[in-house]
Amino acid sequence: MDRRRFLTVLGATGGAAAAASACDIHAEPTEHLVSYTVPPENQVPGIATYYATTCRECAAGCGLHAKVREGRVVKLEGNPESPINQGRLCSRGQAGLQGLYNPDRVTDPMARGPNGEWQKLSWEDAIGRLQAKVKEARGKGIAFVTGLESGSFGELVDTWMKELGGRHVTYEPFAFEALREGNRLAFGTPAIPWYDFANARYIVSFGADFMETWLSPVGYQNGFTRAHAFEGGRDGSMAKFVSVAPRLSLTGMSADEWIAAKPGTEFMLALAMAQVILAERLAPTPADARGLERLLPAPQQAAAFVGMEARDIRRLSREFAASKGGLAVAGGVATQYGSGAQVLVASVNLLNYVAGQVGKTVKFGPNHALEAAGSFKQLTDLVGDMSAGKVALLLVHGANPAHSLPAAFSQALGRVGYRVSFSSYLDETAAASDLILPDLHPLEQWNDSRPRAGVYALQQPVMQPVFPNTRHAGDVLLQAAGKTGTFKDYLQTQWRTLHQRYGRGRGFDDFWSEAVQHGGVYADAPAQSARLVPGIAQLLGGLGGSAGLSEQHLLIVFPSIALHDGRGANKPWLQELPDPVSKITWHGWVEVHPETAAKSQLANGDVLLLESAYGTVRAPVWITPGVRPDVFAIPSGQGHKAYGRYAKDRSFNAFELLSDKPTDFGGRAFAVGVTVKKTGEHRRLATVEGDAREQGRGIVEVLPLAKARQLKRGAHPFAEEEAPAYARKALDAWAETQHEKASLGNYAGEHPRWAMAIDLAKCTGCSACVTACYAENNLATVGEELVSRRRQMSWLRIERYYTGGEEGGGHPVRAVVTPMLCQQCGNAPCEPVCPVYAAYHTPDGLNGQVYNRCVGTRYCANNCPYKVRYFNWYNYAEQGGEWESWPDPLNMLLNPDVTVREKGVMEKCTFCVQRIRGAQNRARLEDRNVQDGEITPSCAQACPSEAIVFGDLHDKTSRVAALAQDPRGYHVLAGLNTQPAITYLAKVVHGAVVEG
Amino acid sequence: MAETPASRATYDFVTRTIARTLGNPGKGYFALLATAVALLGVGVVCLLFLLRYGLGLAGYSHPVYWAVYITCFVFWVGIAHSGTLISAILFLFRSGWRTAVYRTAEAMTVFAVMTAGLFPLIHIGRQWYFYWLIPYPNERGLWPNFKSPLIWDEFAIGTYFTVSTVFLIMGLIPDIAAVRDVATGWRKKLYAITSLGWRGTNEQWRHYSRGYLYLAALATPLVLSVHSVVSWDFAMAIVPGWHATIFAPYFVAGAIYSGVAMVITLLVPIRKLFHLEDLITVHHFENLAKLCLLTGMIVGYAYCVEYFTAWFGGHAAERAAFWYRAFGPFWWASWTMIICNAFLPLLLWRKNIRTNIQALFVISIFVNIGMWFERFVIIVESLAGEPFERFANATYNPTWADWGIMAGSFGWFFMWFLLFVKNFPAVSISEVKEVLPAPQRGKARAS
Amino acid sequence: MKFANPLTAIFHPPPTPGVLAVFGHLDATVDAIGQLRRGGHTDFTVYSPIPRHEIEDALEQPVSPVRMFTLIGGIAGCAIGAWLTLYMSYDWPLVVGGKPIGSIPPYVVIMFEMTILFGALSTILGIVFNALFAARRLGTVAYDPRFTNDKFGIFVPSEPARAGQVESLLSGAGAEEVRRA
Amino acid sequence: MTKRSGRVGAGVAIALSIAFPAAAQTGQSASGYKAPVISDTGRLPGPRQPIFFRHDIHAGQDQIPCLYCHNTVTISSEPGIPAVQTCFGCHQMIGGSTPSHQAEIKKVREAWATRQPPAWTRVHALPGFVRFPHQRHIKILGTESCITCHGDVRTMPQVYQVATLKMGWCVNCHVQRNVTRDCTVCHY
Repeated sequence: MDRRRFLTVLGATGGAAAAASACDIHAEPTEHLVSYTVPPENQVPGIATYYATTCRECAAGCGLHAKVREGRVVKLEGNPESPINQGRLCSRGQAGLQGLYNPDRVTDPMARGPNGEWQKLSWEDAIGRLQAKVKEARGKGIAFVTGLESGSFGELVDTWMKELGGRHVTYEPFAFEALREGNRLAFGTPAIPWYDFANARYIVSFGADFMETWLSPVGYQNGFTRAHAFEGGRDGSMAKFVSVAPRLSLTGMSADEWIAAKPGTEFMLALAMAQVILAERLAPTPADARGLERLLPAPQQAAAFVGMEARDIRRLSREFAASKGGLAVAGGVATQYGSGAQVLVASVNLLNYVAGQVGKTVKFGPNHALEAAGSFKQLTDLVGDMSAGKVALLLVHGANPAHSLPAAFSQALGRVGYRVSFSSYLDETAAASDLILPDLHPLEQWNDSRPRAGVYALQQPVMQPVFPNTRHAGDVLLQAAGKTGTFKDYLQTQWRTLHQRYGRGRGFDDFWSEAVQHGGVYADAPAQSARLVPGIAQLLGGLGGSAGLSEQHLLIVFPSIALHDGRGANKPWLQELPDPVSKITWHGWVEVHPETAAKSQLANGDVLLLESAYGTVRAPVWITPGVRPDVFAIPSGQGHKAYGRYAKDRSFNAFELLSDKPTDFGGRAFAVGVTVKKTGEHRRLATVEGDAREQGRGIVEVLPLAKARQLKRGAHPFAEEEAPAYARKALDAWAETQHEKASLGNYAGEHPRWAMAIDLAKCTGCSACVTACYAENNLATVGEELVSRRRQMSWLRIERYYTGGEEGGGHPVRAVVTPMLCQQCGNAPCEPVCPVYAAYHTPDGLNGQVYNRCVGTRYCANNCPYKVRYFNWYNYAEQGGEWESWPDPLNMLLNPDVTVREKGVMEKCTFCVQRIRGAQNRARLEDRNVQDGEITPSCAQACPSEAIVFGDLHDKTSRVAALAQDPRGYHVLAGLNTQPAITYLAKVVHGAVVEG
Repeated sequence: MAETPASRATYDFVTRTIARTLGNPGKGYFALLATAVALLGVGVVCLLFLLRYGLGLAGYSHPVYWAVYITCFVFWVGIAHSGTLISAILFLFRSGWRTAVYRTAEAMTVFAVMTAGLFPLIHIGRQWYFYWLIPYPNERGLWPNFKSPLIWDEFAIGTYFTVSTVFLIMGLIPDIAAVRDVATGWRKKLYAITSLGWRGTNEQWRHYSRGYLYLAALATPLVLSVHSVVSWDFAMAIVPGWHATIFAPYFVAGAIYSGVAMVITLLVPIRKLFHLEDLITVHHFENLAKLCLLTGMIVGYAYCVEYFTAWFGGHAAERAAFWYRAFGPFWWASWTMIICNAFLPLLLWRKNIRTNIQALFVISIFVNIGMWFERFVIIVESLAGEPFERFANATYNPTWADWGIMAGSFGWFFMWFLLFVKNFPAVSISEVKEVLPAPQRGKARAS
Repeated sequence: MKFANPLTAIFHPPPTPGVLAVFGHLDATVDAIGQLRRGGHTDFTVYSPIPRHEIEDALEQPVSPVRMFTLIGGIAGCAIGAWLTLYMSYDWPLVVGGKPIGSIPPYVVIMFEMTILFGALSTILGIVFNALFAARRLGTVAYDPRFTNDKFGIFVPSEPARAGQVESLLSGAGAEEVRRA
Repeated sequence: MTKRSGRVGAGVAIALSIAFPAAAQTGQSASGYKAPVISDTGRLPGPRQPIFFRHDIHAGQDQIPCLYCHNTVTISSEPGIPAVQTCFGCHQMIGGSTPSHQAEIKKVREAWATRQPPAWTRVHALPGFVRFPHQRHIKILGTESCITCHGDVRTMPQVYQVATLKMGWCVNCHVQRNVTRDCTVCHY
């Protein structure tokens, strides 16, 4: 791959070279330096360049900054200018990199040979075949299935299909049909409004997993924490969050109150709340909704269905209205039980409406792009035509229905005359097609998208194509359609209309280059008013009796936060990312409530046979208090039959259990009745969870809001009082002399003390930081078998402890989370036990770990009370080795600034020391000191809820120094006198606190 | 040595009996030797795999960073302790019965230390850099960290190996001279060299016995220090279950306990193979059994104290650790250790068991097993039940790599030991003579 | 005139003329020693298979100088241990666990072990030096293999002229066998 | 395409400001140094390069400063090796005086024409786990200090390694200059 070699020019310290030499002191292999012929603009070897582009891993359309070193993208970070994600990025977004460098990408156009084997073609030949097929298929039925393409590419496909008389189906497995239908019912528009979490004061989520996969997770989580954090610029108050859902999802874990309503009855709760608000005149209800209370069920009616106390419903209603910033959202599982789910959405709309929030926290106008997405019904119709032989030519781009609609689509596919795929990977659909025209990866191509009205996000190629013989699908289509010019030209013509609207008198080129520079054009969409559809109340009120689902064992399929509908399954970072709730990696599981498990003597890892009317899967049990006893839940995303080495034949495909018929709102039912059998098999869960209970070790401290409000500055409710005053004085004096005796050589004089503050009132446990750490520090992914042996290398882990429930003395079940990483102790237990000084204390207060000095006695890891040191059991960098973590070209994403560790050495978090040194080098060049906030560790940078603050403790003006003095601050295991550099700020909850 | 009939209690008889052990020991011996070498082979193969692919082949998991290898290390160091105890401390106490058994014990010591010393090298991640632990001047200008208990270990074990080796050799010189004067052929040449020209003149004896005394005096504190240092590998750490002040005496007692048990395990077959019944008598075994009983009870006491302090100290993590020991997934290991080490030896209160060699043999084997599990319990269970970070604890499953190398260590030890007893006097000639009544003229007339 | 190689004088010294007596009994040996010393003999050699205090008493030898070796070795070892640890700590100061660069308590362990090590080694040195090399006229005096088994022996260097007298003295003391060397 | 930070721009500016006066001098061998004529290149120390580029002629005789070609050394951890463009910049004019020189320069022109840059053999290599920020060292020690580590290439027809570049060698200098020897300054 010559092109790549040009790009790894001067890669002496580059990832590849580092990987080759690992961290070993043997003589370096002879290296060759290949110079550029013409140096690329803006590229300085050894200095990263950042290009703005847009994330295409889901429909949210977050802004990206791609970090490019020596022509290679080495990291993806959020674009601070983007109104969608405010410079934050989730795990899936960051893992886009592994899609780009995926070793299983399709490198050349390929066609099926006579006996079904793949043959490589030249592009001319391939496009020729496409044109021929298009010609002969005209009139016989042409269909183009794409993912959600809200931008120019979608329009290109549309126009082309119109010309050909074909149809364009945009298919997203999770397309929120119920949301659109519910909005149509209530407001007469299928638009998906923008929910203003940031300014909400009281949030009720009816199943909506808005931190995981719901519409725009990063942006909504960011907004949520702004509202829900303790004193986010407010007078010590914080919004309350109530989660109404059958399982405690990641989103639910942040809730102050979890109401596990009977599945299918959520809408009754919403209606009852609306009823109370109306009846008691609690809110400035718009005129047209007044007096509807007669039509709505009263709390005492609803209570029985929902399975909760009427007075609780009243309480919720009053709190909701009193907050003057109520926001109720419906989605996720609650809107996916099947027919009738749109009713919940409508009811929730009604609730927001009567509370007078529509137009405030629920904003129509900046509508979400997903309103343009097709519905499941459109796909099933297509499938019908396909199996009826009415489709002669099927083109698929950016969608994989053969996985999300396994049986039906695959069968129908067989009846299609000719199948063309534009996929970059051999996924199930591509594998079943006749011709593959590999598209460029979104990071390699020009494109755009409109995540929400008013936001026009641009994609630009941030590096040369990794596989030079792949081609932009847009270019291919234009050529096939006999049009001139490249897709970039097409894109620019599209953008000329925007130029007229937002150009503000500048020339198009300036406008364009500025847009490229900022990652797009960000404007505000005009707000639209929404009026309640008359008669909706009657309709909803009438449904009262029919509430609730009858199934004995209801099985819920929820979208995995890492793998989503399965598109993440070929990325090792996402496979190895512990699920934020279950902490399981690399395989699926079925969530079972302890009572249910006890009834049928189930243990973690027992394999169950789940059988629905449509299919069966075998899933290992994971017992959790975070699910209703009468509900089973399994994640989507696994069970691929193809899609590359990381995804193929892994675990089970949840979609196989689901109906392939659309619901009455045109969507899909993600819940289904199942019968459950024990298979007698058992498997070891590849989990990173040890004990699910904290056992009162003071790792996660929680304060009730009332108490937190009373804390004065300087108060220290968590300060360790282990020694009497005189003893402490003596100890301090002793520590002082110790310090003096240690201030020699490099240690003499003034030094910074790098420190971190983590606000647990903000942390939601979404694990974006974990992936960020993998990306920044070249952490190896070790695979399922080694994770099940607890050999994962994740320097930063999110610990999730349950409180309440049976073991918690019958209190309501809750979950608390905390990021656990190296605490950079002042008196680090790991250091003195190292026989070779590989672990030692740096003058600037880090626990340095010198990889190339380490001999691997592992004494440090034994002596680390936080258990945040990780050992290289094998050589994960060995080319072609059994445990190779970066098969070519994945090794191109290695961070050139970080050593790739060798077999047999200990490794750990050092607050991204490479970033610290980089900033110090820059500051030195500019003859200044490092500014506060100049250094941001990878985890803090990614965190969607901005929970992590980094800085110098000795700089009294720094943010971290201030936070270290916060009364909520505490140190984990402070009783061991390790003097950690990380200050955790206690989580704050509405209501009572339950000890683990 | 009252038990030995006077007719046989002559210097000449002693010389001849012991010299005979250097002759052809018969099939049983070679069968044992072959087994030992085979085991060693297994270990070597496993080790090669370990070096090629990495420590991942062993059963380690995230919190359990030390396991079978360190267990074996401590086990073998422990074995090594009775030797010097018997030869040095009992020498200072002038207890006559030691003379018949101390040579075997000393040889065992040397080879046990040789075995133990291998494990720290095997268990580190980058075995090929083991020499970085040695303070030698290097281009990088780096030195080891003397604050690390591992470096203390290095010095303690190194010193112990050197001292016990020279101690063994010193003791051997007069005996080699003795066998030199009765041996023939190539052996004579070999012994002529290895005896360093010993002739037993008054000058030689004068310096020799003095020097031997001082060596014993130096070796005595050394014995106590070595296993204390080994125990500090754990006691200096903050891991609950390791961080205990009782560890040093507890480990030393345990070491001597296991050592004595191993001496019995070794003496019984040796005595049979080389027909030493006249020199090594039931009387010796009984004394060893008494030593076993004493140390065994100290160990039992230490177990009680451990659990008591854990409960009485009231530290949540400490309590959790010991609860995990007794009732966690490794309960079987803990209880094996307690039964084998604390209860079984109580049988030795009965004289008829102390004097029943078969019974002693069986008990000693159980004690060895128990002592191995003691180390396993302390090391693995304290780590696996990680009580501070609840989220980080995980179980541990050993693999073939663990067992293979452990087996290899036994092969390595027995190979050396068997070769030694075959080729050098396994019982001290001169010292056994010392406790015999010296030939007096009066006696000569009488006979 | 023939040149004499000095080394041969060291490695193959001419045998010392004298009388060798073999004793079967300890007390006889002790008597013989007593008579010899009364008879003014000082530099005779006594062989015994085991160290016996009776013989030592009869010879009234001074205490062996080996103990000085032990003492000096021990002190040297302790000093080396202290130097090693402290010098190496300060040569490249690295802080671990918030402890002082040179913290004595852990170094005591090293110092102790070094004391033992050097003490033991120099003791060996002392024994070897004294017993095996410093023993006068070793290898030149007559010897009998039985001395390491069950016989005691006395070798009295003497001019052939006076040999007879010595012989009679020894056999009188109860020597089983007396011969000239 | 544009970037987030203005660092690079600044860096280029620095590089040029140093480069221009130098460029003015090129050609005229004001220095006393006259590069020798090499008959037997086999004898020269150091690895043989695809193009026999003579530092002694460029840097020594013609006194082109190091930064003219290695222009990122002041702003980046990487000194950068010149692109073929840089060579061609001069050598489309300068064809070489002797046949041997012309032969080598021909290679440069071919490389430019075929867009096939030469694969230079690396002379000064550090292991992957050592960080050496060139810019900091140049900042402190000045642009003439290259010699300290790379030897006086102005007299080297073919570049070879003069300093061991081993840890002890680095530390030695750090100790003499009394700058930090903290491990994580270079190792991370």
